[in-house]
Amino acid sequence: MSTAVNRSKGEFAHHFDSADHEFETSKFGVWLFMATEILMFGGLFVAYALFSSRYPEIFEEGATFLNWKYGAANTIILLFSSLTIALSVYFLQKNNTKAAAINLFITLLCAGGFMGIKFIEYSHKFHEHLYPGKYFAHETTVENLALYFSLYFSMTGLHGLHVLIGMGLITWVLIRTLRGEFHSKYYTPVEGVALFWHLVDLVWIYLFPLLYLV
Amino acid sequence: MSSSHNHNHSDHSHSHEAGEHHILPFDVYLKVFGSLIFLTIITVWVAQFNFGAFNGLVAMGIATIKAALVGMYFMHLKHDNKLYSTILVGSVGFLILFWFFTFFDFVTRVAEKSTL
Amino acid sequence: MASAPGVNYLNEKSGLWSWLTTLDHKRIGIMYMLSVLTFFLIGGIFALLMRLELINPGKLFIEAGTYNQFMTFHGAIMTFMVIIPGIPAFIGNFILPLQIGAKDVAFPRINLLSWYCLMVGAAISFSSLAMGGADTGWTFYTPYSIDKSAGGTLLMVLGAFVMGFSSILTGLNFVATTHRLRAPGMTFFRMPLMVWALYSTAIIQIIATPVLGITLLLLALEKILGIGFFDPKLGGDPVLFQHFFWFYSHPAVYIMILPAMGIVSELITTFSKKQIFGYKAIAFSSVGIAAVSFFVWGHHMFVSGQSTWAGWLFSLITMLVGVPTAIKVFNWVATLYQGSIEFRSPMLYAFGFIFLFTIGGVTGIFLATLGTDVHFHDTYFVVAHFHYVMVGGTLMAIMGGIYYWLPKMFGKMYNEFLAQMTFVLIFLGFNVTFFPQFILGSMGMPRRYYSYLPEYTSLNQISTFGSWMIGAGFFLALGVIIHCILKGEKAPDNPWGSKTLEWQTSSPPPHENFHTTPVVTGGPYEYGS
Amino acid sequence: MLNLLFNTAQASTYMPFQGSALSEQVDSLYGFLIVTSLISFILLIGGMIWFAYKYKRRTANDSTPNIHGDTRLEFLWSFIPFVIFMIVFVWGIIIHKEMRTSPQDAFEIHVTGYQWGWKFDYKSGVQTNNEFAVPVGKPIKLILKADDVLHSFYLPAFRIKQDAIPGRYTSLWFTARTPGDYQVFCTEYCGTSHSMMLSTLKVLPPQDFENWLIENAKVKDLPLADRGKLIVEKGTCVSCHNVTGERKIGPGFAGLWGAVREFADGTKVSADENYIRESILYPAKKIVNGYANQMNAQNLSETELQAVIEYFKAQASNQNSETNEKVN
Repeated sequence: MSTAVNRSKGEFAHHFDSADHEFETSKFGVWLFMATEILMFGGLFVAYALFSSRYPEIFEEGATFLNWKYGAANTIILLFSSLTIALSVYFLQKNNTKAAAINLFITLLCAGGFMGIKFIEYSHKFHEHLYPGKYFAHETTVENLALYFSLYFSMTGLHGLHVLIGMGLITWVLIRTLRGEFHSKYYTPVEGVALFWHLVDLVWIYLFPLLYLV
Repeated sequence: MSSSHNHNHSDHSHSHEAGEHHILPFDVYLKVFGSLIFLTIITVWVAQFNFGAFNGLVAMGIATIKAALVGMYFMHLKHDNKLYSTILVGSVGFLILFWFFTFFDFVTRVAEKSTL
Repeated sequence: MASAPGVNYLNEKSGLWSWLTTLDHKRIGIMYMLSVLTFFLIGGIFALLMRLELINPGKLFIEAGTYNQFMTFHGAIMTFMVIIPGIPAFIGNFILPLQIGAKDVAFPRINLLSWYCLMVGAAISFSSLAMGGADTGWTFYTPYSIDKSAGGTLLMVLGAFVMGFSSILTGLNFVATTHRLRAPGMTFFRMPLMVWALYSTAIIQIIATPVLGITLLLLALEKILGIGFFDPKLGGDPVLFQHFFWFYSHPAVYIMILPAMGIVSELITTFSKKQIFGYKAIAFSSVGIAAVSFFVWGHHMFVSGQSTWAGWLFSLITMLVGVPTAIKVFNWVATLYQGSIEFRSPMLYAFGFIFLFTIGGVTGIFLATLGTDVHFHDTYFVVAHFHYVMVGGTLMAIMGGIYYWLPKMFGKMYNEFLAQMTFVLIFLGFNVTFFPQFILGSMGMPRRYYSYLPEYTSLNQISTFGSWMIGAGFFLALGVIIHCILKGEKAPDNPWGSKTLEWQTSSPPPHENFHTTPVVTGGPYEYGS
Repeated sequence: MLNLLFNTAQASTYMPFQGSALSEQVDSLYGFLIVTSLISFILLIGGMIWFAYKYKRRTANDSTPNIHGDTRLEFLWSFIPFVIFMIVFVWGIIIHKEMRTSPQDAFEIHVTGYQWGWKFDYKSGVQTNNEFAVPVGKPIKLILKADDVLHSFYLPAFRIKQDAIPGRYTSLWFTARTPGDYQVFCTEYCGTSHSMMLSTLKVLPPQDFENWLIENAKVKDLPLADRGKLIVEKGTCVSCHNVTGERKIGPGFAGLWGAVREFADGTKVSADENYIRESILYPAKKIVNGYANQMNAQNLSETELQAVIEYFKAQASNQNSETNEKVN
């Protein structure tokens, strides 16, 4: 409570029985949070499914404005970052702090790379006046094409926001790892951040074929 | 909700609660990553074929296999408390039902036409 | 970690700062109490002013535009700031860890964060008043909310979005706490029914609220960027918004009523000194209601342009959710059989709950039935029905719960006579206010009407008169609560002879709730011989 | 016997006049619901009160039996409600199916909801505002749409209701069996004047209906001021303005022509042709002092604008002649 709990020394918050009890509870909390994330993104996926059944033509037309190579590159980058963050947990379980820190750093680089590619894609779209919704200004014969870009920007935008939040969280656990606060008995925050990052990856695994490869 | 998942204060001897966490071997991570890349290539490859109405289904099928791999190994679901898998599957289940009922309304609407 | 005698969570530390930074679930519960009661007062004043305006057709003292703003603020405040956080975040926060013998909730920091989310969200919502207010009703239906509504609507939407996080975080905390922090021997089937109810509520909060989040986010984007999902001009579908909105907001109705049912289960057993009738049936019906409540949302949309088939499907599932609800009510009444019933104010409120909730429940069937709903939809019949459930149900339970647990929270007794008077005033006033509205609805008076046909006048006047009785009742109740906290007589640890764990510790409880961790050996309500 | 019971229940339910055969069916179901609810309410609450009275605490140490439950009882009170729910569900969808299936030969009228009023278009080209007529005994189908936001078309006497949605058509049907005037409400909240968005349905004998159609087709041939009267007094204007001087949502109309209007920004203008025209087409430009900027631009044709202006002129001269008479 008022006295800080030094978990790197094996201490745990007063209302738990053991460090492990605290670890399992925290992980449980993170998983419940995953459920909320799934349902939040889910709303957008449901909107996607409904509009794609109502206006299949705008999805065919819309996808031609997207370059699947960027999408594929980003998929591979994110999958790799998922691997590295999983490995950072693995190395902490093995008490190899240095390897864990390196893996976290690579994850951070991948996330930056992902956002870089996203930036290039977005600026292409803006250049072609492919804005979402009522600001859509691209010459086209396909009715309601703007809806596709509304979906594209809201889905990738919300995902991008999660990547940015993830980058912040990874930086936080990276700093704590470098300070030597984590070891095989206590790595709860890294585990939590890793779970969050995998979820960001999971969302992209679905977004890629849905948006780029229709 | 069955009692095997209860981590009561008295229940310290429960296997998941014991000090040792299950650690996957290093090469499992690499194998999973390899499979994920392979499946990504498959996704891109099948996208050039037209299966008609099944296009989306095929793409979603492959994506789900990939998601399952990430979930089971990277997120340790395979060896972790089954409650976590329940949460994941359960929330996806609610999502599918959300889609189903809304979609059901969309496809069963009868379009009324103007007669003027 | 036993505390010194006389030291409890209230006097352990002092100063405003110690409250604003506290991680103790009990103190956070009390902070929720203060905020929820304040919001209730504000929302209630809006209601009284609306009823006053409705005393005659046409204008009495406010314009139609102002009336619509009052209607919106009354609805938004009462749902998002009063009845959704009312039982889980306020009473639940205080009681849940105590009832399962835990020292705190699983994530105390997140618990505090959720209170700040509510405060920040409420502040954003109220700030919409400075931007021209909001006049969409609490439902934010598109396309009205997109470009026709008052200037502050966006802020109201964002405020509700932030308050959604408060609800999610509370739910997350409660599920984790219930699963992981139960005292030794406290198996799932030894948990008090209040815990079952809070647990089921928490599941709804976790699964449904994120969908509200994305809905409101999309609505905000719609207003700022015109993304067009819900805008027919851009190919979107305004009815889709209703699907999104009610996927949250129907289960949200159960966020409001399930924990109220939990409180009533506690009150009924305690004051009839009797084992609850059908413990498992009540426990499972909570979980069952929670699960089925997700798939009935379309009954809010029977005349919205939803397909006929979807209407039938939703009507059928709505009927099914009626079954576990009926089970609960029957079981409560059966619990009274051969009991030793004591007429204390909490018990009076429990009786009031059963009485009013039964009316609210059966009129719900009128609305779930397609043939009759088309007539009643969006009329005062609906207004009366959901007030019977939300006020007659939830608020009655909150009042009962407050009186029941006040001695535990503050270690002091309230004035029994005055408390019973509050019940009489609120119960009678409630029926005088809302029963005529069933008749108005049958006659066809639509809801959200600033003005009405002359033939509806006398019933509206009766209703307005009733609202003053409710108002008087709640003001008196506020007085009783404040008097209890400041000047109340000292209460014993277990004034009611209750069996659940929270009564087995001192009043008010020490910082870590129990002087020694309790070991549970039996069910929660072993009263009988 | 049972029928009698339902009918008694129905008669005291305050339901509106039964305008069609369908509304009778709805009321029978409603009667059944009232009776079953009343019985279950009496059983439950009667039981509660009886137990509360009978088992009142005598001493602080009353002993109570340890009853954990009774599976047969619990089955009974889940199964019986279930059966009742299924009965009303099926009964409900039977009625609903009829509400939703309009006969092929129905007489069609287009209805458009807008902020704030209802517009009716007949196939003959007749167009009316906030009032429409139908022949008695003939199935009528209303095809609904909305211009701006959601509205809902509600005919209490026929127990039917349907939202009007922008960008889509929805429909309603009914067969009126008694001539007379019936109330139409808007039941989907649509903004400031939602509660003033009232219309009247006139159910007429077939011959009167034909005459009504002819009468309304002649609107184009009326003098301008008379057309203006129809537009103002039967149209949208009166949902926010009184034709007397009394304030409603907007200022009253009496004595408008030539009067000096003071605006929120302190300027003044005397009400002439240009002012009236501007107030209709660009209502936000000049807000009369003490009122809020709430009016939507009204889409009137040039002729209609002229008609409204002439109406105000005529009102002014009528009033002058009235005062003159009194002086004399």
